[in-house]
Amino acid sequence: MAEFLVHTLSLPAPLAYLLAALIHCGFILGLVAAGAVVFIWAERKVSGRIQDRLGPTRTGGKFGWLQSPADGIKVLAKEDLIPRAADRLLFRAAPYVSFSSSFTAYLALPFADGWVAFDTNVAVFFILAVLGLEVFGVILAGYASGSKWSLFGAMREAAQVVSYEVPLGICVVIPVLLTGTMNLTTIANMQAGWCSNWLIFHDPFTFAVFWIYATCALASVNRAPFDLAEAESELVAGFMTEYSGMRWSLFFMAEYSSMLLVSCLAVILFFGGWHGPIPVFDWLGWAYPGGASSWQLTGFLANLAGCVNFITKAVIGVTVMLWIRWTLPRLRIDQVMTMCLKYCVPLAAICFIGALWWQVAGWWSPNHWLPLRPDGPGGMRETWVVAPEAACGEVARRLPWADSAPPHGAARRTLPGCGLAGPPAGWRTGSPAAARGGVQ
Amino acid sequence: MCGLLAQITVSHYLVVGAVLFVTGVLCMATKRNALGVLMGIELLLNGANVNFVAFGSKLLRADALGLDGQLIPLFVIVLAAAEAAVALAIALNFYNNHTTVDVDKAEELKG
Amino acid sequence: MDTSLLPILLGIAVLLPLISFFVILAVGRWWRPVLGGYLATAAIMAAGLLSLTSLAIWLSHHPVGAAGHHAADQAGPYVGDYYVLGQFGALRITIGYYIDSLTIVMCCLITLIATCIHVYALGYMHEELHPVTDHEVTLPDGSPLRRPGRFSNFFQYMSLFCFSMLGLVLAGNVAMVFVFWELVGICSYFLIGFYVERKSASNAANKAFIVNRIGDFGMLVGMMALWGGMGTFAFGDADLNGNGSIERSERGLFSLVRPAAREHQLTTPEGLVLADAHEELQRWALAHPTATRGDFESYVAGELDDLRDGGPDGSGRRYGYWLLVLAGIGIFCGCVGKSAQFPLHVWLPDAMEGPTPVSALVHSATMVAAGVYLVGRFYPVFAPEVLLVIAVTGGITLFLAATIALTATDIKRVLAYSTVSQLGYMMLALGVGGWLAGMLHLVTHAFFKSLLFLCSGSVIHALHSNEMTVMGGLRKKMPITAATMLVGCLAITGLSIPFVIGLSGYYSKDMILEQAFSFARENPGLLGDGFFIVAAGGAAMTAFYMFRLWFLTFAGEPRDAQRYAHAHESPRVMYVPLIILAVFAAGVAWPAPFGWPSLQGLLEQARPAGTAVTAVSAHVPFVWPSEYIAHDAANYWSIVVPVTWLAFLMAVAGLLVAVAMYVTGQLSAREVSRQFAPLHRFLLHKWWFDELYDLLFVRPLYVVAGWCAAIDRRWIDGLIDHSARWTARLAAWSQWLGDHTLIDGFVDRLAAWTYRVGVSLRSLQTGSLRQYVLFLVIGVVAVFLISSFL
Amino acid sequence: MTIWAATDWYAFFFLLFALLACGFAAAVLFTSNIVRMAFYLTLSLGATAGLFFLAGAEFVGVMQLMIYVGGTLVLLVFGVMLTARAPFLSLRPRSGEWIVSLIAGGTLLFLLIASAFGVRNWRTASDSGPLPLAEAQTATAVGAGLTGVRVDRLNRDAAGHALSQLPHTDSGYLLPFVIVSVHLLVVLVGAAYLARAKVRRRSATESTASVEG
Repeated sequence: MAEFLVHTLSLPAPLAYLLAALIHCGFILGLVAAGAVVFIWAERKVSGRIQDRLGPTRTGGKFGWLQSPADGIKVLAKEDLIPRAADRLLFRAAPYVSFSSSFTAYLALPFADGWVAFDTNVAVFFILAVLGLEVFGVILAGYASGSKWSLFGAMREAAQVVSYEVPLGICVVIPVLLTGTMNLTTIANMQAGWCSNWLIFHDPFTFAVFWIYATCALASVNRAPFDLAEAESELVAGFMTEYSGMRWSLFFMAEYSSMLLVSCLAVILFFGGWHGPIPVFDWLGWAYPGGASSWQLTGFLANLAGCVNFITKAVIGVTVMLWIRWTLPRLRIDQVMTMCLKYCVPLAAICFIGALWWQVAGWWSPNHWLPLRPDGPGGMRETWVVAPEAACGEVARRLPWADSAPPHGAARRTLPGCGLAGPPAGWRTGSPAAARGGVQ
Repeated sequence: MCGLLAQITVSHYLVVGAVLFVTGVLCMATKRNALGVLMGIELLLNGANVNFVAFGSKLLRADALGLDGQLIPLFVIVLAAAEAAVALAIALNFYNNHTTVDVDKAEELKG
Repeated sequence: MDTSLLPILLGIAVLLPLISFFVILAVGRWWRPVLGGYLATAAIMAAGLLSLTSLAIWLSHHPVGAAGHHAADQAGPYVGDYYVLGQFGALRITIGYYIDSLTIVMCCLITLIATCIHVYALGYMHEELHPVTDHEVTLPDGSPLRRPGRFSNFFQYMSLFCFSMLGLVLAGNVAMVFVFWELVGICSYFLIGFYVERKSASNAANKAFIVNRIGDFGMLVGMMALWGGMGTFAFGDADLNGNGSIERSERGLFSLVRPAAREHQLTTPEGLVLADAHEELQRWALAHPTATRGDFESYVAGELDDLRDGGPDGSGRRYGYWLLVLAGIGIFCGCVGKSAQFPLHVWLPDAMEGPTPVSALVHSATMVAAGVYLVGRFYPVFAPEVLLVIAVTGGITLFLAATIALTATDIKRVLAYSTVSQLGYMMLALGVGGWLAGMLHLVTHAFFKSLLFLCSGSVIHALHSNEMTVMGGLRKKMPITAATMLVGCLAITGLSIPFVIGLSGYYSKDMILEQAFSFARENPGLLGDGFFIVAAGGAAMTAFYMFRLWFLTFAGEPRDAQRYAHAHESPRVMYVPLIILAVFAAGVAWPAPFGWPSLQGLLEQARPAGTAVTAVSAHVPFVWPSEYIAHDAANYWSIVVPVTWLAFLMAVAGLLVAVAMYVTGQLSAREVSRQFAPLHRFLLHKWWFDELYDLLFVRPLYVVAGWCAAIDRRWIDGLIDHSARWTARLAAWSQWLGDHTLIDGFVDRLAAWTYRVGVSLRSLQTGSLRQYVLFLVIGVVAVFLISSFL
Repeated sequence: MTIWAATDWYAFFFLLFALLACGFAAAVLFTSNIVRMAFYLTLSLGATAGLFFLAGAEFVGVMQLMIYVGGTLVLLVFGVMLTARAPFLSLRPRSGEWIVSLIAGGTLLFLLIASAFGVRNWRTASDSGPLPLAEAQTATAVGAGLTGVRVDRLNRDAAGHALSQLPHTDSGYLLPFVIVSVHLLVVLVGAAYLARAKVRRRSATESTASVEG
């Protein structure tokens, strides 16, 4: 984007950077806000349907489209209360911490090939880390409210999130392991082609681990049945008890945006990102060919469709979350902990080892059906190769499974997005993508 | 901005590191709350990390330290986490025994 | 009007106060006392007008460049004699004048401040108009002392002082300088002891006088050395016989020490060389019995340079150099006494016993500054070694006085120590080669310090107490005083908008710091860096104690409701001078726009020839960088910018600590003083200097006297009937010495020492985590310092 | 437009993050409320992570965010649980200690900064002109370094292709990595053991000794 501004509009580079950054932030903010609005409405409708009600019907048209904008106006108009016992500074700061962290995570999230604000190599890690910061605001809110309900809620949230980050991390590491990169764009691009190329179908362990991921993600964004932090029936509203008006709605936006975020992550890690079940644009040849660095209309259209595709999958994920919320009853804190420490962590670990084993053994996987192109994604999943052949040989010699010859020929042993020479020209991530989309 | 920092060099990073380091030391020296002392240590290690990263950054200097400049901070961070865990355990233990976290109360070994 | 008027105008200006003195002396007894005050004020005012006139004349003949250094600016002095007292061979004692821009600036300064203070005193001393009841003096019958008012006497002394001070700056030769030097001394003696009935006052007066004698002794030595070496007292060259050329006999001190022939470099004068080398000359004379006087003189002429510079390669002994150093140090001794430098600083704080106008005029603005002025005047004569001594003295004084001022609670004593500290600044500046910096600070300091003293005077006048512990919250009662004093504080602190504008102190203090910095740059090492560090730290301390004073006095809540209730703003006759002085304190050092004459440029004209270049000593490994270096555009980023920021930050730091302690109260002064109790006591007792001197000098004197008396008595009673007692005493003594003291004493002492060492080491082990951390830091810093300095 | 041409975002962001880090560190220092301290500390650490990103050490930066800030989170929880009570919220040192420490620290800071600008090689900028905001591709290299391959020290031939074996001096960080992981495990177990609620003092002190020793 910046290069586009510089070369096409011939703006001075710093201004171009500024504009590019602003545009990206604008897009993301719009997405988050719109997402929150839509999901709040959807939540009401879904819950209504599930409980055999209608949900909002009047405000704005038949389906109550304008319900959540109306809510928003109401919330904005509400008085902004700060309890006397509160720690005013932290009380004010907490919602912003929470919201800004869940918003920041989007920076590293690619919406299509190269459509990413911050095309970093550690995107997965980055998103996890920043998502972990969200709980921080919650705890601050709980402490600063100076009310015991809030404190209880915050403590629960802390315990829950801190413990659930462990299995979540392991689950996320598995796709990283299989693709050999933490660059989300690369991960997604490796699943190009038919839906058989999606990582969830890589082997039974990945299939299993996706569900663990779903559970842990649900817990780490503390949605029901893990929403103990704001358990209405026990703690009045948990950490949000003392909040009202704008700050309260900030918390809500943070919750919904992080829901969307985790499902986006799931889509990229397991469901091929913007690569649909059917590789339409690859047939049409519209998708950016490897190594193409200039802006093309066809490529743009392909990305656009990919973006729509991607968001659709994500929204489906969110809908499932809503569905779960109105289906399952809330757990007790001890059950939550048991769930995490006694089931999720061991299972995730087992899946980790299993996927690793499957990968090293190079057994058959659905991904080997219908590879998109001869050196297709199947060939791209050699994690042990760090770069030029020499290093590869070196590592192979050092690693315990060195003698078991990997199935794919050395010719396929190049891994994109690795630390040294950058992505090889033959593959369509890395610098061209950055040239097309990244701020930098 | 342009006049002040025409070109960021290692020295600028070192200054930030120095400030963090000294702040950490001062935290350790002035906080009576054991957790405050811990935070001082965190700041201090952080300042050291900044120096490592600055020395290791190829962006700042062609003849940089290289990968070591990033690997050592990794170890520092991990060990800092471990240290924080142990220190917190000790603080908790101290709290159990003395019902306070005032480090000035921990002077049984006073000469 | 041409420059030939200058001596006449200034001469009249000097004489006017003397006239008023004599008039008051003669007829003051029969006048209404207030008339004496009016007369003195009128006289000094007239003198001020004359000085300003002469300044105008000077400027019209020697246009001043913009502020900054241009060697071309230096305008030669006007030298001459009013009257020749007598000529004894080579010794020619005259009433001479030596007028350059420094002289004129000093005259204007003195008369201006003195005028303000006279006017102020008219109001301040009003109670002396009527019979006074001095409650601080109780007669034997317990009733307070009642005495007639001394209004006119006060102004009589003030006039005498003004006369002596003006004479001192105008003086054209060392002898006159010494005479006026002693005159200002005696005036200060009178004025300190103005309330002579108070024991403290008379003691203070004696102390001041005696301490000054010590310094003046050194000064006499220096004068003798100078005269012995050069045979003249005059400063400048004067064409005595009017033949249009300057012969050897008509040379003044400065041109003898820095002859133009040697590019004004410091040169041991011929006289000193020969006086020191007379043995060699005699040897030559004995070796050549047949030599005529002509041969001898030609030999001397030939050998002179080798003797002076230690042979052709400069390796041999430099004859006469040590005499020059001796002379310089002697002169400087006088300055040490007069401007209260360490170790003779003890008299100034006690001198605050005098009335406040006196403190303002004599003991802050002019007389104590006379020492600095003299150092500046004799600057060309000082050898590098002497400069080093001056710098060290100044640095010590600056630090010592500043620390003491941190804890003093008597408002006038705080100001007194601040004065000492500022004088230390000036000495330091001169010592590290900053002639202009020192002189500029002298001028600016005179303004803001007199302002500060007058403000404190009006506070004292309102509260009838010097103790800051009973003040507070006065800004509501006396807004004008508060405002003007705030101006003074800001000025002395040197606070400013860096690089944009500041009050006068900002310019002078920064100039000093820059010079110290460039000195430290040239001479890395403990001493070189020490000067700069001390100066910078002093800036912080200055800010702290000045604002401590202001806050304690004017801010916060009144601490003594009853005094506060009676407090009131001073009458107009007292606060108008305050405002005038405040204006000067703010703006006197501003670099004037549109090439108007700026103070810096004016003073630069008086820079002694040959002092503008980097000086190197042959004996001590130091380099005195030229003052221009610090202001060279090339060094702007490497010297001016960092130093200015450092000074600014230091001042702000001090200010913030003061605010935290006395306004917002994050730091409680009581806690601090309790925690550093030993240090606090140490400072409160002024480093135990008085006690130390008492122990070192006074007691021994008593002891010696006692001995004499005892011996006398013993001899009057015969020895015979005492001899037995002597023997017994000897035996007892030997037993005491040999047995108890030596044997037992040694063992016990050893045990005690061991124990004490153990205890003291044990106290290191505080068991406090945080102190260990501190020890760590201090250790690291120490390692840094050691590794960088050694 | 000239102002834009003159703008150096790298410097800008560096300045921003540096000021945030230092400012919040100072806030940590000058706050006495433990929870606020933790809050400021987190912000300071986060800003430092930003500095790491700027310096091209993304992986370190993210580690910083994840571990350090996570650790601080735990700190915060403990702080709330232990000391969010009135007497502990105001554990203030005495003013004298403030002054002494500030003087000592100030001197140390002065020395450090002086030495930071002391070395020409550090003071002089990299010849690559204004620094790019671009990310450095380090994640994989770091991972390889931890598994024992110093991919930045591969000895290459003239054409830039790496030769088959690595010099033994650059054998990476495999061993330290393993040691640290084991150490971490031990520490966590020990901490859990140490921190569990005690009934009697003696056992507490013993266990302290055992773990520390």
